[in-house]
Amino acid sequence: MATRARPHPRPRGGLDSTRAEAYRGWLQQMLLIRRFEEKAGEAYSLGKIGGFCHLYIGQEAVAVGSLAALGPDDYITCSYREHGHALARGISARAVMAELFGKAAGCSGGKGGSMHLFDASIGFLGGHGIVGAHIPLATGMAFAAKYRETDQVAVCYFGEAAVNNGAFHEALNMAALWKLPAIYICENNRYGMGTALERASAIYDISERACSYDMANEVVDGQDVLVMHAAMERAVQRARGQKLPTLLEVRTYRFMGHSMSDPIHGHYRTREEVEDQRKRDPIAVWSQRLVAEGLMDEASVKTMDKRMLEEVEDAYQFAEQAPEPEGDVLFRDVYAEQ
Amino acid sequence: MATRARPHPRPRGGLDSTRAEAYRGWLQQMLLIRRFEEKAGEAYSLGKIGGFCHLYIGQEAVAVGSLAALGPDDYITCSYREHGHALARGISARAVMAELFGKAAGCSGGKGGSMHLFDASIGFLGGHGIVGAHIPLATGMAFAAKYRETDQVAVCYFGEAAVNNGAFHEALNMAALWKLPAIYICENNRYGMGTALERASAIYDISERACSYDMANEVVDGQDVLVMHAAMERAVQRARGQKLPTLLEVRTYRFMGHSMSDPIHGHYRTREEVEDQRKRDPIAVWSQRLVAEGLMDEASVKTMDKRMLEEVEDAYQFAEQAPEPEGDVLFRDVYAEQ
Amino acid sequence: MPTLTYRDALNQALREEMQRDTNVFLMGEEVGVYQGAYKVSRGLLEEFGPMRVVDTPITELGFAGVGVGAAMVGLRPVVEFMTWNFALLAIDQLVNSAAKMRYMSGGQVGVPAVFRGPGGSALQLGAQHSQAFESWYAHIPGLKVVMPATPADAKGLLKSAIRDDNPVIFIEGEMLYNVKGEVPEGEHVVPLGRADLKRSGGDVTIICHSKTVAVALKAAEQLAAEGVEADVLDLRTIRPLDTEAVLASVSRTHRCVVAEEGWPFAGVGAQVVDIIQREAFDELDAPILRVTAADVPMPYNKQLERAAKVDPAKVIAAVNSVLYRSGQ
Amino acid sequence: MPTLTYRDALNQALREEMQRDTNVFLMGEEVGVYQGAYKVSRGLLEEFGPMRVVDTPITELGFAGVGVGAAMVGLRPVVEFMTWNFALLAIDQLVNSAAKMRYMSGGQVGVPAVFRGPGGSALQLGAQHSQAFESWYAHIPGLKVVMPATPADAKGLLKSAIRDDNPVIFIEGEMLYNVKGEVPEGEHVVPLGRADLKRSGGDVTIICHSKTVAVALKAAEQLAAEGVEADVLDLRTIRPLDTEAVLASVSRTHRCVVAEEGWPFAGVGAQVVDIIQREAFDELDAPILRVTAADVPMPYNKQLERAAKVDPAKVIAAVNSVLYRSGQ
Ligand SMILES: Cc1ncc(C[n+]2csc(CCOP(=O)(O)OP(=O)(O)O)c2C)c(N)n1
Ligand SMILES: Cc1ncc(C[n+]2csc(CCOP(=O)(O)OP(=O)(O)O)c2C)c(N)n1
Ligand SMILES: [Mg+2]
Ligand SMILES: [Mg+2]
Repeated sequence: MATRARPHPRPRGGLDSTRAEAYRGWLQQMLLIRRFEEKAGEAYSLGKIGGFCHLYIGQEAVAVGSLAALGPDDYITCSYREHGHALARGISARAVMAELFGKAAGCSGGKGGSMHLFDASIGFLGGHGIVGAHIPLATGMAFAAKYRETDQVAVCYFGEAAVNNGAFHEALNMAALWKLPAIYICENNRYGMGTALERASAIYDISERACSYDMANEVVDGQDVLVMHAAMERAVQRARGQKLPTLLEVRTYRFMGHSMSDPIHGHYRTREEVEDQRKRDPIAVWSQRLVAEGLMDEASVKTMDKRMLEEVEDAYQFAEQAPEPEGDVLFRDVYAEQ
Repeated sequence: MATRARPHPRPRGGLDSTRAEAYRGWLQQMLLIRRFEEKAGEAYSLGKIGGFCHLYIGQEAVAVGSLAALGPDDYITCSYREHGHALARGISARAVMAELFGKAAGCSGGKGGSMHLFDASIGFLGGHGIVGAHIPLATGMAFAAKYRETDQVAVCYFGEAAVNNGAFHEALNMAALWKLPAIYICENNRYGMGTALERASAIYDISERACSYDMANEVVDGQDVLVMHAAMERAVQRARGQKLPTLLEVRTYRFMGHSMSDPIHGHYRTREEVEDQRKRDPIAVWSQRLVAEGLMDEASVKTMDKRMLEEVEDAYQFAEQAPEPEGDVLFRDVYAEQ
Repeated sequence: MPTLTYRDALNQALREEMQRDTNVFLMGEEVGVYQGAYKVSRGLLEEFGPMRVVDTPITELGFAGVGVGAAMVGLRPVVEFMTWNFALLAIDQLVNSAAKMRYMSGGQVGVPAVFRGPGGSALQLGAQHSQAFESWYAHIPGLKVVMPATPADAKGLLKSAIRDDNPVIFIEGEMLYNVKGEVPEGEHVVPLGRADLKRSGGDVTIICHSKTVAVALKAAEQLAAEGVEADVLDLRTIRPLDTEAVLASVSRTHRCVVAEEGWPFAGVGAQVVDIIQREAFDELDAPILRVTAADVPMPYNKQLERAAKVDPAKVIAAVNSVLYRSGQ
Repeated sequence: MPTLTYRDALNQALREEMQRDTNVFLMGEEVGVYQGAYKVSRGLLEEFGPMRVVDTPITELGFAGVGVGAAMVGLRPVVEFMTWNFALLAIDQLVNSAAKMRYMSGGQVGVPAVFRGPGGSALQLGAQHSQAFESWYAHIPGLKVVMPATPADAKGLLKSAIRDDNPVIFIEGEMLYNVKGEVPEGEHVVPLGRADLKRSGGDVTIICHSKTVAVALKAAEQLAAEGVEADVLDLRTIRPLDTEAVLASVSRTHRCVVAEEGWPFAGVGAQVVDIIQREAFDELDAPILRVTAADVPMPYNKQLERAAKVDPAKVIAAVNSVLYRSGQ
């Protein structure tokens, strides 16, 4: 019998003050991502970043809240909208910005670009550009964890439009069948490019797709980092402890256009809708909560934001001054040098 | 909200005697298929049929019961295990047998073979060899019916192993989303080659996959032609009347090996299981019912069987004597002659 | 004659064919409400409605199959792939269903569908978004492969492709959409299978298609300044290939360079070379040289990307080489 | 030296490599309980258990991706496609993930996986089950493509492929599984990228691979009886191609025929022709001819199928032609 989504009760009551440091860290990460993305957008407009550039503004709580629940050995794969995840996982703003600039100091040596950020040393295994294609990849990493009998978990982030693709379906069936420690995080930001969820999927609740695989699943409020984190902790526990996969449908929203070449609201959504959604800015939600609960004050939030702005500015300067790849680099990395 | 499978109540009480002619016709078709398949197996062993040859023995009630509910303009697509469907749809035994022999008089001109039977004049649109690939094709035919505003229905037959494939998932989502008059008939014979259903699918009840698309669905006893027919009539009604798709999970069993080169029970199932399943031979089930209800007697069943044997023998002789394709036929039909 | 962009020429062809034949419809990702990822379908949803301009989920395999199925029963789908990179997911339907249906059915069931979208690389889109698959599709009997280089050809060839009764792989140049040129109004139909001599020289033949046509023309211009006159032959259709036009030019020039956007191994140019050396062996005064993308996945970095791509300088170098001439 | 079938040679290679390295595992449809659709994996489930011999659902795209993902984190998967025809469904993972991962990640993440299974056509399997895709895979930088023709090469090349740190496309001959030959025991490793002169002649070079090697040898035998001595060069690895061996033989013979199982347009042979005419233009005394499958989807009918396939008579005819010799 398939398990149906039961929304988990929202954590009530006060915050756990022993975790104050972590809570502040989440805000800091979200601010870093926000400021980074704003700067990336600016650099793109100046022609310093090329190709496709998909900003994560509005969705910060998803990457931050979920990645905070992982350990250092876990594996992460993302779609092309992964600047936020890369930063939250701990790739430096310098290395990410340099990659967007195509520089040798970039986290993929300037060969990957915005859509293909990698840092294998911390299990950050891409940035992938084909919608849905990394879902089997993550499943393979979960398979490897099981194969080696480690307690690693493989996490995969993708958009709600990817769940219609066959790759999603084939991968989730195998993960459930083989009981793999995988966590599938569907960032439901309501649109795949210009197509609203309900114009592409026959059902509205993505989490119900888990029924086809008898997989544990939850609908999660992705604008509240605490809620995101709590759901992720349950999923991690299920993966590490019970060796079982989970599908999390995370409801969030993209505040910007699909990519830098897409207007904020095109024909496909209204300005009102975007403005309405912006009222639940995940950064505002969380900073207000921290202030309300006395874990930060307005001034310290401002200071933190300023530090993040500086960190991003530093990354920008670094990226700008970093050297281009040199020599025969065009022909390297095609094959292993054996 | 997704619709869950609710097994439809089995038709109770006596048969509808006004349909006696049709009932006898179903038995005749099942006998034709059975005798045809036996002969095809024999011809294969003699080297008169080459390539892959997948027999339909044990599943006859599915094709016969369901196809009887269709009209002349409807579209049908099948997997490679489609001799039975071709015969039940009305391609002559001669044309099918000649195709298996690779002769010019075959229903695909000898170019298709066992896996690629076609007769476009009666909407029989293949025999397809790639597991799952014809599910989108049938969906396209249903789309065409909707596009042209006809009341045609597109029916697609596939095995239970195909439902794990992405093509199934992508197609059913579109059919439900666009409200297409399609009927997806999953012939669940419990094995895909040597892999039992439960070793390939994370859930046991295939019909539940329909939840992901909020699609109407039923579990059907495929060994009882009457039950099959009744379920199909409901699905046809839903497609023609409401322009809505249906997923039918039909529980059946393959009495022979996967193909002619596969033993009847290999490593993957026991002789006992096969023998047990043979006890619900769909032909015995139906002929006994007809006899019990007085619509036929033992003798007329025997006579009917004998006629079918003769028809198959005639087809065999025809196929054997039919000429090989001639001339430049190798190079024709690659492109349209414009 | 009106001047149009390549994009608008395609749009015009689609509109006119959809007006002409109600069996023609367009489907793909973002073709409707969004007006096309590259705006090729601008205005079509408004004119023809959602049944004829169909936005699909991101399911290349599925909707390509839907297109093939619809074509099998007589509709004439134009299936847009947002780019040909994503069509890798659909390639089973293109090769195993579309290309083989007529043959497998003994001639009964054709697939009059066009599969179209941008191919090749644009600017800094990285390895997964910068690929040229024309040699793959041209390898497959049952498919036709068409690649217009100019707005006029874009219109005329797309019209022919839509009217063709076979599955046509129609690969547009992602970098050509903004290119402008004169485009005849109304019934302008360019037959499939005919190459076009875009420039007539006599000293050397440069064979090219799609984006490399402009590259070859630029190279030819520069060469002309140096006194070398090149034939620039635009293949336009890769399959069926216009062997006659290729041989005619090479028999005149005796020297040949083949340029293409794709990778070298078994590319379109390899086949062109095979044909020429086989059919015009004694005509050749020098080995044929090919100019292709570097044999690497496309890097994101701008300078590396530039180095990986075909450009006029590389074409000129190859021409100089086949002329046993040291360039300037 | 023991005599083994090609099938058992592959089985031996798999077994030995799985014994040697616990990171090596096999996955695919029917590889376990069923012992392999073509019995290549016979006995492996029993020896290595279900975690290392993994039966998959019919989800080529999905399980190829699982293989790539597992390889990205250091396992060494051997992914079996029941046949390469079905791998069309997985080709996005092979091209966009496996081949590009190392490059896109700036060298950080390799994909040491082998994708293997039978390619080409067997007997009367029809259009969808009778295809040779080696030229497609060889087109892609980042992949290696290996195609053994004999049991000894099957073992030695598979071992090398498994030990290679790159994604290797390993295409077996569906009709070769029962072929017998001597196979060295234990550590028998044939390096990738080296062609093998299977017969040494001097009058003409016949270049071939996989199933066409036996065809070429048969042709060579018959030609020898007529006084024509042929070099039969088995490419063994299609990518990287052993250009040196090709040029060495052609420089000796000055005449060349290339045989392959696939279709003509932009096949492997086209690339071989391109290389030879470019690198050994002056060595050639005649145009190179190619022998390929007929340029049609494979028909089911036995006689038509035979007519569509490469056979010794066609190779001999081509040899006669490059020798400007009228055959008997
Ligand atoms: C297979 C494939 N088809 C199409 C595209 C083009 N494309 C890139 S992103 C995108 C929309 C994806 O939407 P979603 O999965 O919801 O993620 P989001 O962008 O909202 O984060 C599309 C259609 C692609 N990259 N890959
Ligand atoms: C994509 C693809 N993968 C593998 C195969 C090989 N194959 C042919 S039939 C089959 C089993 C299919 O089982 P099922 O769908 O249950 O149908 P049944 O044979 O039981 O009627 C397999 C694996 C194929 N034809 N296509
Ligand atoms: Mg989205
Ligand atoms: Mg089955």
